[in-house]
Order: sequence, then structure tokens, then C-alpha cells
Amino acid sequence: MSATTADFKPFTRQQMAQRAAADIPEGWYVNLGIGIPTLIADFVPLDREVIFHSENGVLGMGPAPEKDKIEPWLINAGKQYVTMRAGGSFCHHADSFAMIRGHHLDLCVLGAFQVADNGDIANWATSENDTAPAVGGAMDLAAGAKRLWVLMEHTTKDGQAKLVSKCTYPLTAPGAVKRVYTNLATIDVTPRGFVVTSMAPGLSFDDLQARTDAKLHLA
Amino acid sequence: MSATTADFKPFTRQQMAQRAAADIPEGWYVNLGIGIPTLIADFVPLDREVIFHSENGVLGMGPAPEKDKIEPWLINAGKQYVTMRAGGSFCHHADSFAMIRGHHLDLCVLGAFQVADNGDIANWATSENDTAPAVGGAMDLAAGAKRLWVLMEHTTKDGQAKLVSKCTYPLTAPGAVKRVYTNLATIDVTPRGFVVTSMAPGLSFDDLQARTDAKLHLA
Amino acid sequence: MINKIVQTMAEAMEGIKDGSIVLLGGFGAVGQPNALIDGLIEQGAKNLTVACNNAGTGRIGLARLMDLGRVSKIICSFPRSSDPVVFETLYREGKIELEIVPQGTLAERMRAAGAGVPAFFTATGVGTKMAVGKEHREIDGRTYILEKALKGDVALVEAWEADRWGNLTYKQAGRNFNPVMAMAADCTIVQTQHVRELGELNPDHVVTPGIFVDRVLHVPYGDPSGF
Amino acid sequence: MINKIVQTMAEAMEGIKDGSIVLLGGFGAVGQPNALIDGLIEQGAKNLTVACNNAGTGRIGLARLMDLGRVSKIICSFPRSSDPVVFETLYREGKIELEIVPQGTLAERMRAAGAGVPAFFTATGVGTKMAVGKEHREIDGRTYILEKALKGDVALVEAWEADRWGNLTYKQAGRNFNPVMAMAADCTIVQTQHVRELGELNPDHVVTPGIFVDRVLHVPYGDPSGF
Repeated sequence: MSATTADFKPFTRQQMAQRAAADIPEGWYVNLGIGIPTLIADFVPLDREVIFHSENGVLGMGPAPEKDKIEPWLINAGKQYVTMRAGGSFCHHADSFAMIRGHHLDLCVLGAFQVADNGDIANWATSENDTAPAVGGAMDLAAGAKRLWVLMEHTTKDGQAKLVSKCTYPLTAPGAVKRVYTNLATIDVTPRGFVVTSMAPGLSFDDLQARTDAKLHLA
Repeated sequence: MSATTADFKPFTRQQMAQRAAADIPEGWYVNLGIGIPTLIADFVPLDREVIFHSENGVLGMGPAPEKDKIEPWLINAGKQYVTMRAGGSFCHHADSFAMIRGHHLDLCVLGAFQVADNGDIANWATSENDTAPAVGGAMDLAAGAKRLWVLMEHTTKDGQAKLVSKCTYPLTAPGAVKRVYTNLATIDVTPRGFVVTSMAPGLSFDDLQARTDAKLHLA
Repeated sequence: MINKIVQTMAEAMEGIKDGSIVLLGGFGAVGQPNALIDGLIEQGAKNLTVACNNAGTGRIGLARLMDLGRVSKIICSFPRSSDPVVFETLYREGKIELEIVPQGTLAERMRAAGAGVPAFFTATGVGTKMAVGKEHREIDGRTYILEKALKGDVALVEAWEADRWGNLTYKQAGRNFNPVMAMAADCTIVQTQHVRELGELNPDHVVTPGIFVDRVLHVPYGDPSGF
Repeated sequence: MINKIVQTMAEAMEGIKDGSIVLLGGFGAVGQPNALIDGLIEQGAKNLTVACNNAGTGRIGLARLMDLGRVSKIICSFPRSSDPVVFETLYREGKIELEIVPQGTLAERMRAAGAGVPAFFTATGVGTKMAVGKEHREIDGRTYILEKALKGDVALVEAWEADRWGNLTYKQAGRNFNPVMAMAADCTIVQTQHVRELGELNPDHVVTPGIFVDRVLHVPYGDPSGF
């Protein structure tokens, strides 16, 4: 990303995750996508009970296990070892996706390649001609969760906007995203389009707009 | 039924059930409808392992309990107390009907008002204008089981044929019945129509045909 | 701290609106949420659509709710349960609407609602009165009809054990429609024989995970054969 | 006496035909029937269609089966598992057909096959490449696509416990696709860590009832992290 326009401090990945975590109330059922979204769990204190779901039939995940306490049969959808909180439960894949597709999850947080200001999300393939794209559970989550948030860098490594007026990559779901947390801002997706609710310290609205393809609005 | 034509001994209900029971091989998963079909279980010896299913999520039922050994939570679809064999299991209604509708039951035996020689069965309502007919699981069983047998009296109490060329009562399922056990005969439903495979002692084929609306064939 | 366990019937019943679709668990007297049905009678919501396997027995429970004129429609597979006197009188007098649904289709329609499936094809009912007016389609050589999901505003469920997250187990044939209805309603209210500490239920043995449950009331009523 | 427990891998694999649709349980290395996959490699059936969440890892198991040219088509949600070298090579060379299915649709299509539902509507994939060529329908204000049941000729499943009637339990996340695949195939073959006496499994805790199981082989392999 070009840093010519201003002297500001982008949020780190941990800060992005922390900000999203702060917005999750107790009692929500939440699925965290592979990658940065997974970090969110680290910033939800255990005494604020948020129930984390994983596609592979795990409900009520706790933090990663200590190395000597790994349960070999206890992994999440990212194939990482996890722990189970008191109150957790296991189910099979059809039941697990019934939770997702039946609108029982309060929230899903995914990474994305692009988000459009009508809520479209593209996060599974970077070309119409991708030879063997891997969709996993992303389409189920995007179409099924009550709310979809995206956690991603504001632009690509070479400075291309990821918040766009129209996705150029193949869609994961149309009109699904409700909020985006980036390293530069928090942005709600509303009937008006993208509405900026907070920005990285030192960043101006114009700076943010310059890094964004779609038109931004102030809250 | 008129008994003027011959000197013969109709099968008792117990004998009807016994004949059907004798035709059930070990290892079959079987649902027995409410009424006479339920008697079949009494004639399958416990050492010939037949696994009985009930719509309310019970698989692997054993005989009725002794009075002082009733489990109040353990009933069958007829709301009778039952026992559980070693190897039995419980499931919920959607899973129980997945067994039925997904063609996992080897056999269902139902009672019926009428069976036609194309395999149509009518067993849930006696008039098109029945005010509040009760279907229960009959349509699921008739459409879903791998085989449907019927156990019923050969005629109504006032001598009307129940084995007909066309059902006049509302159907439970078209073309579903494979075999009928009556108090007079055992009859297979084949592409040729009704084929008689055995008759009550002393009964002639003509006697049987006289009590049957549809044309009968000999095996 | 998440705590779905409510202390009073009034809390359990709070907010049930007139005109709601109410899913009632149980099969026969087993797994039937009798206390919650009495609570609903007390609560007062009317013009209800009730989905239940039967249409009430005698003059208590669901039959009483109907007798009080609070049920405008019943969706069930078997209205001829033992002693269905209240239903039959109301039905004869045209005071209650009846939708008969094959038992497996009833279960599958609710499971579909819970799983985000708005409609599905089934062979059950093809060639019968149940298929009249429904979309027919031949798939791989067999004819099927299209059935729609049945979603509840409220489900009343009976469980054997529950914890404060709403995880449930059932006892034997008491499971029946309960887990299916729990996942099919916007607000699932449970009466449970036993309350367990969080973590007491084995995660491999939970049948209804708490995600499908909103409120839990402890009703240690004992033996269903008394009903 | 019913005894679904077989003594040898050859018995477990008997009769699997060329051209079969094979459902492979497991998610990552957990709950994956590794011994049965090796048995299938040995058995020799070819021109297989394999449904599995992933498309094989490294050069063992499913990857080896593909490497031997025995898989003509793979149906999966995530062909980019760790080290999918065999799949990617075959796919680039046009030697294997790929059907990408969203993970939940994959699970639901198999559950549908097991439950006698030939097709169902779903919102997953609407507005994406997955919906191209599929029937669209608006139901109660939302657009859905029609998906068809996915039935297997054979399912290979891993269980934690099994008895001679074929009742199964699973351990933790080892459950995953296994119970769904068990109900979706004509012939379900299980490898189990533990064999239990009939009656040892609590009827309330059985996850896959024996009605969905055809053959059980005792393979006490231990810890999946070794794979």
C-alpha cells in the first residue's frame, strides 16, 4: 500500500481482531473463518461467553490447547487443534450445516478478496477460470448466518482496492456482508452503501477514500 | 362372510401372523403396523434376529414388558409399552422417518381396508369425505419401505371383497403392496396381478375367487 | 454468563403472540411438554396454529387449549388419538381448521425449516389425496411431490436433562419430535426433568445443542404414564 | 445371529464394482477411514467417483488411489487441502473430473439421499457460479436453487465403537461426515477403533444405528495425528 498521503498507523491484525471481538456480545453463536478471523477468539475473554462453532461439527470451542494437552480428535475446520469448553457438543456435518444454513448462527466472520458496497462478497476464487477453486463452507456461511462480517486488509499487497463498487472475482454470495473490519477502518454495509464508523488513528476520510474503489459515506 | 360354499378352516389372526413371521428372514429391519401386524413379532423367535422399528424413534424392540417391568418412556407407535433388545437404539422423528423414507427398512407390514391387484393400498380413510382422517405414518411406510406386505381379513365383516380390481377408498400409496396375508390365503402381487401361493385348508381356488373382487391367478 | 434457565412459567411463556405457530413435542404422553402447555393456556395467546402429532386427548393439555377456543388451526398426522372428543366437536362445528400431514412429511418439513431448506421433494403421498394441488415431478424415474418447510414461531419441548447453555438430552422414546421441533422454531422453550451443571453433559451425548434452545424451565414431573 | 463384523479386509471390500460412487468419511485426518482406503486400493475397483470433503493429501490414501488412475471423478468442497499434489497434477492433465460442491450442500445432498429426498432447495450458492444451470425459485421472498441428492454405492466410514449389529459411536470431531455418508450409501463399510458386545452401547448414545451399516472391520489404529 502506498503510504504517501498521510502519517497514520494502520491497525495490526491483532487490533483488527480485537475490534471485531469487542463488538460480539455475550451469548452469540459465532463461526470464525480460516485465517485472520480465527484470531478474534483470542480477544473474547472466557467470562464473556461467546459460543464458537466450527463447520466440522464442533460447537463451544475454547482456546488452542497447550502442547501436552492436545486431543488428536479435536480439530476445527482449519484442521488446527482446539479445546472444548464446558457446555460444548459435537454433531455430524449435516447437523452442523443445519446450524449454518438454518440461520441459527448469530454471526460469521470471514476473510475476503473483495467486498462490494451492495454487500457482495468474493472470497473463494480469484478468477473465473480458476482451475480447481476450493469453496469449503464459505458459501453456506455467507448465505446462512444471521450476520456476515468480513475481516481483511483494506487493499491488496500491491495497493489494489478490495472494497469495490462491483466484485470482479467470482462471488461467494450476493448482498451478504453487513460490516467490514480492515486495517484502516470499520465500515458498515448499509442501503446507502459503505458507511465508515471508525478509522485508524491519523487517517483522514479522504485518505481512506483514496484507498477504496467504492464511494464511502460518513456515519 | 358367507360360508355356504365349502367346509374349510380360515386362518386365525395368530395363524396369519405366524405365516407372515415365518417369511421374515434373520437380519431384516421391519416395521409392523398397528393392529394385527403387531402380532407378527410374537412369532419371530428371539434367536432369529429380526430388528423391529417403530416410527417414534425406536429401533430394536423386544417383546412386551412384564407388568412390573414397564419403562414409562418406552412405547411404540401404537402407544403400547415395549422393551428394548440389546443392540437397540433411539433416534428422533426425522431420523426415524429417514429410515422409512430412505428405503432402509426391508419390510413394512400394514393392515388395510382394500388392496388392488396393481398393488394399490387403501388403509387410512373409508370415504373421500372422511371428516378428519388419521394418516399417521402409513403413507411414509407404504411409499418408503423396500417391501410392503398387508395382513388383513380376506373380506369385510359383511362379506365385501377387500382384494379388489380397483380401490374405492382413498389410497395410501399406489402400486406399493408386494404380498397379502389373509385369513383365507397368501397372495403375491405381481405384474400379472394377484397370484395365490397358499390357501386355508379345505378352501378351493373357486371358493377363494368367489370372495375376491379382482381376478386371482395360481402360482 | 449465558443462562437460559428461567425461574418461572411466566418468564418461559413471555412474549408468545396471538397468531403464533406453535410446535408441540411429544408422541403420545411420552416427551410431551405438559407443564408448558398448561403455561401456554395460562399465558393467554390465541388464534394459534398448533403443529403436533396428535390433536389432543381428553380435556387436558392441548385439548383444553382447543376447548378454550385458542387454536384456530391444527397441523397433525393423527387427529384420531385416544379420546379426541374436543377436537372432533370443534372440527364438526367448523371451529378449527385441520391440515393432515403424513407423519414423516411432518417431521421432515420441520427438519427442513431448521436446516434452511424451504422446500423438498418426497415420494410420500404421491398418488393420494395428499398430493392434490401439489407440484409433481419425475426424478430418476419416480414421481415426487414438493413439500414446504414448516417453521414455528415457538416450540414447546420436553427434555430429560438440560444445562444453562440449553444443551439437551432425552430419555428413550421421549426424544421423538422434540429435537426436530427445537431446531425449527424461532423461540424454543424447554421443560426439563433434570438440570445439570455446565460441563456435566458429555459433548458426544448431547442430542439438541443449546444453539437451538432459548429458554429452559425445570419441571421435574416424573413419570409420563400418569398423563 | 446377525453379525456384521467381518474378519478380513478382503471380506470388507468384497463386491465393490468398477464405476462405483464411493463416499469417503473424515475431515482432515480425523475420522478418516485410512485402512479401508488402503483396502480399496488393494481391492482394485477402478473408474470410481469419490465424494469426500478434500481431494487427498500427499501420496497416501485417497491421493494414492487417484495416483493409480482409479478415480475418474471427485466430488468435494475443498480440493486445496494441504499438499494436494496428486490431484492437482491429474486435474491439470485433464485426467480427473472435478465437481466442486459447497460443504454444506455436499452434506445435505447425502443426508437427502439417506432420507429419501431426491432434491431440495437451498440458498447456498445462489448468485454464484455454483448456481449456473440450476433451477432457481423464489420461495417466500428469497431465491433458492435446486440441488439433487447424492447417493453412494459404497460408503467408507470410521467409527470409535461398533457392535455386531453395526451400531456406531464416534469420538469428538471424528463424527463429521461419517454418519451422513453411512445413511447415504447402498453398502456402508466401517472401520472401528473398538468392538463392543451387543448391548454395551447405550441406546440413547448410538449415533449411527446399525440399519445404516453393512460391514464392520476392527482396525484399532489409535491416534489420527499420525496420518
